[in-house]
Amino acid sequence: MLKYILRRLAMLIPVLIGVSIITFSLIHLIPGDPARSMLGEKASEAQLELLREELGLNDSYLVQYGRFISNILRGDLGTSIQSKESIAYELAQKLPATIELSLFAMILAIVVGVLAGVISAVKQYSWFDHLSMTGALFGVSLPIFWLGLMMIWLFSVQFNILPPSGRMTTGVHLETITNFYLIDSLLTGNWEAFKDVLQHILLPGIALATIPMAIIARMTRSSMLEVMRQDYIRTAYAKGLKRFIIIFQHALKNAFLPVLTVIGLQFGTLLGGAVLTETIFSWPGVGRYVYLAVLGRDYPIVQSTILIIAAIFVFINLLTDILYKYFDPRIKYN
Amino acid sequence: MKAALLEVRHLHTHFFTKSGTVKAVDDVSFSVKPGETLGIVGESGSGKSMTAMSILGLIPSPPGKIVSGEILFKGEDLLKKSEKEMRQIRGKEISMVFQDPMTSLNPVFTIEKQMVETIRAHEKVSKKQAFERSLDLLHLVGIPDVKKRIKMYPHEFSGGMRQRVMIAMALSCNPSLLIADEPTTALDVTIQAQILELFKKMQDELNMAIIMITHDLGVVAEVCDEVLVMYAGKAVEMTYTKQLFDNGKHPYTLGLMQSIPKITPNKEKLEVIEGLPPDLRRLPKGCHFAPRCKYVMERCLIEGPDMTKVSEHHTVRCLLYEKTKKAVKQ
Amino acid sequence: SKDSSTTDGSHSKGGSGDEKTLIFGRGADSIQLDPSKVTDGESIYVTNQIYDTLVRYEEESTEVRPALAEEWNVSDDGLTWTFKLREDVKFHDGNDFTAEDVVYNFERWASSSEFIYYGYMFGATDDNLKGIIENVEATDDYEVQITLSEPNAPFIYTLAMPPFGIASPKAVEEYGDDYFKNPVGTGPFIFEEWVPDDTITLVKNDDYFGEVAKIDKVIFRTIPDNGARFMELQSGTIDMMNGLNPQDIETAEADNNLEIIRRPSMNVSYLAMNTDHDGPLSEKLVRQAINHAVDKSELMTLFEGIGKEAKNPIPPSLWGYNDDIESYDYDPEKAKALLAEAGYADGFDVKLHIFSNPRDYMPQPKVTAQAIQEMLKEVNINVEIIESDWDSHLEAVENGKHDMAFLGWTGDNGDPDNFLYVLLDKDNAKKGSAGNIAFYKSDELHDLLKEAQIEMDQDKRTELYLKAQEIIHEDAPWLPIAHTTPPLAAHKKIKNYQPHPTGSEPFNLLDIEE
Amino acid sequence: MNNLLEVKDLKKYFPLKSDKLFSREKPMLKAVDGVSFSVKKGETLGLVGESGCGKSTTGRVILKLLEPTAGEIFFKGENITSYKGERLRKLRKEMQLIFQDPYASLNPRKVIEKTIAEPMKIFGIPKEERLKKVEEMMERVGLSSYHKQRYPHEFSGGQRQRIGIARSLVLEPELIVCDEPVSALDVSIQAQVINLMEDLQREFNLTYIFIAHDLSVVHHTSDRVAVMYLGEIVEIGEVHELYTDPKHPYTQALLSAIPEANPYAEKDRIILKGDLPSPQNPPSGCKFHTRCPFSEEICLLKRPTLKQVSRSGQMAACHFVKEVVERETSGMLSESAYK
Amino acid sequence: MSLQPSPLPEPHATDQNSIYEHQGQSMWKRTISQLIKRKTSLIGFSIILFIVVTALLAPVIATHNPTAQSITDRYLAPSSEHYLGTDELGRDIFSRIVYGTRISIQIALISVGISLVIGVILGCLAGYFGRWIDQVIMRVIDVMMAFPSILLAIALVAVLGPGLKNAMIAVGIVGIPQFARIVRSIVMSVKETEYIEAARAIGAKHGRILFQHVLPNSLAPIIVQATLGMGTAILDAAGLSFLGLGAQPPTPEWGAMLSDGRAALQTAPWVVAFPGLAIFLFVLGFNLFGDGLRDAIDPRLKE
Ligand SMILES: Nc1ncnc2c1ncn2[C@@H]1O[C@H](COP(=O)(O)OP(=O)(O)OP(=O)(O)O)[C@@H](O)[C@H]1O
Ligand SMILES: Nc1ncnc2c1ncn2[C@@H]1O[C@H](COP(=O)(O)OP(=O)(O)OP(=O)(O)O)[C@@H](O)[C@H]1O
Ligand SMILES: [Mg+2]
Ligand SMILES: [Mg+2]
Repeated sequence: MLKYILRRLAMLIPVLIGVSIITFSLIHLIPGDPARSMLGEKASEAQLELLREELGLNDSYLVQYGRFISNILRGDLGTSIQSKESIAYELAQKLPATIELSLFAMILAIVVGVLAGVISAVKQYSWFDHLSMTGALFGVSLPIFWLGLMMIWLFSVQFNILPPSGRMTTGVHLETITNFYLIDSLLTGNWEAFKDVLQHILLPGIALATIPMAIIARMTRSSMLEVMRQDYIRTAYAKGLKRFIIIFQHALKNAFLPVLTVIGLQFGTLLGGAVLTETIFSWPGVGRYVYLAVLGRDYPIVQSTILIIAAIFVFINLLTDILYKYFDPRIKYN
Repeated sequence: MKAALLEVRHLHTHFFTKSGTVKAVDDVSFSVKPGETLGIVGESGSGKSMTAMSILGLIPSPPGKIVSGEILFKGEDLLKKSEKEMRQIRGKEISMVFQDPMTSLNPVFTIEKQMVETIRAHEKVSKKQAFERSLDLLHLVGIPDVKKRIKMYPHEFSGGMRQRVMIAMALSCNPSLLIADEPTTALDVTIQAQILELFKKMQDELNMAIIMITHDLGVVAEVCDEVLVMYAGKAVEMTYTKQLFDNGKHPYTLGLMQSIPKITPNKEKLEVIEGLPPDLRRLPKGCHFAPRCKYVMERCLIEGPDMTKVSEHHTVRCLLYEKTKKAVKQ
Repeated sequence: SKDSSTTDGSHSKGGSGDEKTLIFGRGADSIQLDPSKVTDGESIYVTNQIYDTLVRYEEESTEVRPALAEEWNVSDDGLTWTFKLREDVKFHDGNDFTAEDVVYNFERWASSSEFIYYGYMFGATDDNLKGIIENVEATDDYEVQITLSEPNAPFIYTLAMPPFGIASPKAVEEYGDDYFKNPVGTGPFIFEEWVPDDTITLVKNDDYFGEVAKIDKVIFRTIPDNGARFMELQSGTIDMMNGLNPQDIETAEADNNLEIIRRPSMNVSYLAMNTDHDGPLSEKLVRQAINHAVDKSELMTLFEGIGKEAKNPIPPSLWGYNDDIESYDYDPEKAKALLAEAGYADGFDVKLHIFSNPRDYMPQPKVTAQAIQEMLKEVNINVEIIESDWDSHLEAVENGKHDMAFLGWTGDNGDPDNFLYVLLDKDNAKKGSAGNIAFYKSDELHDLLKEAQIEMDQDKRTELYLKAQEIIHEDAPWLPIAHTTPPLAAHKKIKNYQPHPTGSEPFNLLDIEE
Repeated sequence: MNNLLEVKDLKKYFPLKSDKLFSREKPMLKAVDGVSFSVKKGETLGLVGESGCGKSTTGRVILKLLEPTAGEIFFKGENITSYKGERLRKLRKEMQLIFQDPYASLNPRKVIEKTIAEPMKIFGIPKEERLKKVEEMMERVGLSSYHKQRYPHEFSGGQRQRIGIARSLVLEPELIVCDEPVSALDVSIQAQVINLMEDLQREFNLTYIFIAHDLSVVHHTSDRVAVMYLGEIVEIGEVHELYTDPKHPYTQALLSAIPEANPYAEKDRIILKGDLPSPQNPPSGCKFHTRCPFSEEICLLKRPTLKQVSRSGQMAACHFVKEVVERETSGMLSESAYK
Repeated sequence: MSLQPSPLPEPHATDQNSIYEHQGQSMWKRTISQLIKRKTSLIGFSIILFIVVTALLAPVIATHNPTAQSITDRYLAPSSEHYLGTDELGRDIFSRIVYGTRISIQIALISVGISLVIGVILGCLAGYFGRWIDQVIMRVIDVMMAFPSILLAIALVAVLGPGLKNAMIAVGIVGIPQFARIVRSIVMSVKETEYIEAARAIGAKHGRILFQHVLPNSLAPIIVQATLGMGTAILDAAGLSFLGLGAQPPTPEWGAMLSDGRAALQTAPWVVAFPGLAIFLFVLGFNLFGDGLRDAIDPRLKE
């Protein structure tokens, strides 16, 4: 197992190198002068030139790429042009918000999606099946930015029961330990804050969870249907096992495998969707950070953040692969 | 004469599909006595497996449904039992071994887990006891190095070994009836010989009744006391094995026996049953075999014959023998 | 500090605590809290609370009043300025404020081109980092003398600009590169905490030399989306906000709890026509035709009551505004005639560069652009709209890549020079860093503006500027669009809030009454 | 009689992916490991053995659908081992293949007329001739010409197998490798196809290599039979002789394992212990020694070679059978499969 | 897994094998009849048909000029004059949505076209020739897949510059890996089938095998993916427009309309609601139809 993980890690290297080349070259093709973005509308040409020199923008691309990589390997993600803050530091500030939102959405998606999928498969063609599969179909067809706006309109404007933006009401006190507010508020037993944080995360969480939830539900259903047709399920019935055990142990453990892969891939949807969701819900996370950076052409941020997100995504997929192995003893790793 | 352990009477199992009703089992009757082996032979799709599944109450529903008939097991009609009662019978009183050992075991659980859960589903024993019993059973069916093997996953076993595991699992609660659905079809000949040997040994030791489903007349000849021949969902002939080989009556049975190549010094051209098995959704009127039958009569295309007794313990579904029936009656 | 993400006490919700906290919602975070290095309004809005300048603007106008300097005078040649400083001022870090500190700050600003506003307002270049400020000297513990190399009429007004807030030299030295996030000044509020992209918290300075703040704490919260920010205001999680969608003004006005506060206008938005490109826009007649083709009154409806039609580059609130000029009237027929006269009877295709985010002087650039697009279509001019974010837009227009472009200006110091010279003088029509994005080059105008810069007599300057506006009107390098009164929305419990035309004001007079 | 095909020490190894990150030695799966035999014109050579013993691979290598790892193939006396490109394509006319799975071996997107005509098209036979030939061939294998425009899914398994046979016959090849042509068919259909193949052989003077795992079928169809075990031929000989007097213990076990359709037969079964070892990691010496009831030390150490064990040319690879050059009837064990 | 000897084939002839039964040229007939039987795919098809007809007849259906402004009539609520109300410039939302169908169809076709052509070529090369070609192509695909797709699209548009054309290109590029992977795996499995071996055995050359045998048999999943891809393309392109990176004014692209209307969410929610609904309907149509198509062509392809 360890060997497998190491091997898989080794296989990531070319992917990560490719990713770094793409991020690097993408950003260097972006038109516009970063020096000007940095100094603003009132800077002189000489000031700009000075800054370009300072940032190494006048070096050849190869030199710049080499510097980019060696910096990253040293944990230095560069400095934001606009805020002049270390990007590693800023990312560390925003990552928890995105991770908390993504995990919340993913857990929501998995719990609801898998449950709905299993029930739909077991009660194929029942009203529940029709309902949840229609829901799932709607889920994959909805533009989430629209869904987000409509939810804001409904819950924040019309009913005014849920807040439209942010992670927490300004003024609510919370000791932060992990920077995951839900966890922190639980750890400190701060129920007022927990309630407030939960209210804030609910709408963006649902918006973000919609697509993965729908896809997981559909996948679980078809995977369950497939598994329920398998011989070993027939064997389990013939052994006189209880239906509940057959469904939730024998069938689900097998059916979960393809779902697991999908879950891994859906993290991509989630991380991408975070750009839209965080923008709509003013969520102070990485998605909004990178979007604002694209608009402001703060390209060290775009470069590093996209690289980090891609790396996270790649590692999540590695993780699902390993989990897959954990769940499926048949896999040989070659 | 011993009382029958299982008696199936006029079983009809149909599948109601969008493209029509499939009469997978269409008037099948037979009985099995304790300690005896009944063979069910027939071509692919003739309804052998569905007969077995009907007994266990495992017909996939929808679209399948047991339309009519009785299945008396130890005198009680299984069709009248609740799902919960059936669960107590499956795996304990009647257990089953399936055709494909590669897919019949759950790939994500160890052998131990699958064995232990079977035992504990039916008997109130501790995990430890169940584990011990599993070891014994696996040993009994000839798995070497049991202690190590039991911790493994199915994919780490060869086909023959898996089939042994399946058999061990089927035997775990001392069933009085074992249904084996083509247990050796997926195996190589040398392995098939091993498994058939194992069946015989188990039957000797445990004295259970076996229903052996197969399409191989060789297997029938080797292990069965009695045979039921099926064609297109219908039972067409039933009798003692020797009687069938010596004095088979139904034209289909005869054709079947002639069309298998035999290892005899003089190679003759094979006898052939012309034509194809019918589509169960569009069965011909009259006798289902009529379109392929060498002895077909005009009546056969109109009238579906019933099972007729041609001699003591020998019934045939063919109009050729209807006269005999009348004779016997008189 | 990183372990406490926000503050305690939830005043905004029910007024239970005794502390008075103002939560101010805005669209973007500050970039830096060192005002001498930034140009963006959101940074200055905060630093204006933390720092004082030698002189400050009056509450409602750009006239100046004493602040750190109690009094000042200028020599007759206009070259030597003497400031008498207050003696009771302490920095937030506890150090006394003295003349040496002023000298330190001026020297710091003149030490590098990083200090953009200094260079910009005092004409510093890379060769001459000091610009027109020849010498700054502490003539006494509490007296500073500044010597200029040439007279500069707006000088005293310039000193009131927030970028020239006096920082604590000790703190600057101590924090070094991190000073921008650890600001120490003398202002009415003391910096407490900054959570980037989220909140900046300030607490009141009880030792403030001026009017001590009525409220205990100010939290600036960043909520990028205008609509979301307004919803937060409605639900009471923030007390006040800027950057209101014009669409929401009506809703706010209808809300019993809310109030719209309009900032006095000192800005202009315009459509610049690149006179540098060969082709139709280099023709005065065409530019005039375009001025005739646009129905500004119609456009004003898109400003939802916060905009006033513009006819000059400078806002009417500024001295020197030429109200005698007659606006080009909306007359498509005349426009067509002018176009025909110029040889473009069949019209032409043209690109209009616009920016995507709303700005104070133009709350709905995209909508406005589309409206103009449609109006110009009437006179056969086909406009293609090219939208980019603010930075790309600036880059494009400063390099003259555009045919036509939207832009605007908010006055920094209340001097007409700050509009006319910056935006329309040929000195500023250099590709790459153009302020004059019409690339309009008029020697006549140049002479007038130069003369006005060194003239110290206000009446004479007024004359010069009136004349300048006539020239501009005739040559029509722009389609002036509007002067706006940018709206803020606040809960009614906010009292005594006086927005300043320059776009930022200290909060020390503001109060919260439940 | 002339040898149409001769195979000498044929090997086919498949590289396996290594578990180790970096390793010099590539593990190999020895699917075919030193096989030699010849086929005479007009005869049928049966190839039997358990699943995975390398029957299909042997067939494919002979047809050059797989490149042999080692060894030589002679077709009509010519060494075709290294044939490539155009020369190989020419050869295809003479050697054809019939597949096991009648469902997978026909392109589901082509009407059967096109499928049958495709080989001729490739070899540039004019359209007219093609059409004629297709009709002829279809009729010959028992399909009506109104079937021409149908798709494979509209046929039953047996019919599809007939289509496959027609396709392999249109170029009038001399050698046909039949890879389990009937094992996917029901008993009653199986007989139909076997009969057809026999008729065709006579009619076109075909040479068959008939691969099957069903010993009765092989017995029925073949003139000579080769028994394979783990990539090697363990015994080869004339069919009657081999079935009545198998010399190799594996052949004996195999034959005794067939369940016979005769309820009176009382057989002394030789039940082999254990499973077929994996070809990735075959046993040393005689590959059969792990399951052989007679195995001794020498079997672990030394690999036996095929040697002639009867005068008529039967050959077996076992340390314990005597080499026979003269006529001699002796085997270590002898038991008739005939009863 | 793959190296274990395969079990002997089951002697089944009549049932199963649906994977083959469902193919064949008459697949189309079969597919169509299957599609008609399914309510959902019929609904999906009707939606698509409805959209296409709307696009064709846009000038007839629209009640107003989609770009004509009437600033004084801005933000009018839905009424009999303006079925879906008016937007920030007083344009008729109904008419804009009607004309927007043309743009959406164009986006769907062009983006999917780009992904399809490039993806199919790459997938075929990788799947058919294998070895280093496969290695190289798949590594590149891996790298592309390492980016969340919307993020990659945003980055691409940032490079290419905002605009509808570039958004379509970006969405198309982002969709390539999906196609390439699907095509590759199908080609690989088709390549292993016996009828391909049969083709080789009769001496067919690569070109013939690829175009006569492999591709026609890989078509069904490609078509399914293309249908489903249309929905995704619209969603992605609308997302880009929503972020201001896609269609530019006064193009009545739905995502852009939604984005422009956002400021008026409180006062005039219909400006946001209806374009969103249109996107939803469009995507739903393709998803329903694609699902149905997949089920009809081959139930085993499901998910
Ligand atoms: N779920 C189902 N829906 C519709 N028809 C079914 C279903 N299951 C089985 N059948 C049909 O019932 C008939 C009998 O099937 P059964 O599995 O009993 O055949 P069998 O004799 O066991 O054949 P084999 O030798 O192939 O196992 C077949 O024609 C099959 O197509
Ligand atoms: N392309 C391949 N790559 C790797 N291994 C292969 C390949 N083809 C066959 N093998 C392996 O080679 C061995 C022999 O395979 P082959 O198909 O020749 O056996 P067979 O005797 O035809 O078996 P069956 O009776 O199952 O058809 C098997 O272990 C098989 O897994
Ligand atoms: Mg069966
Ligand atoms: Mg084979």
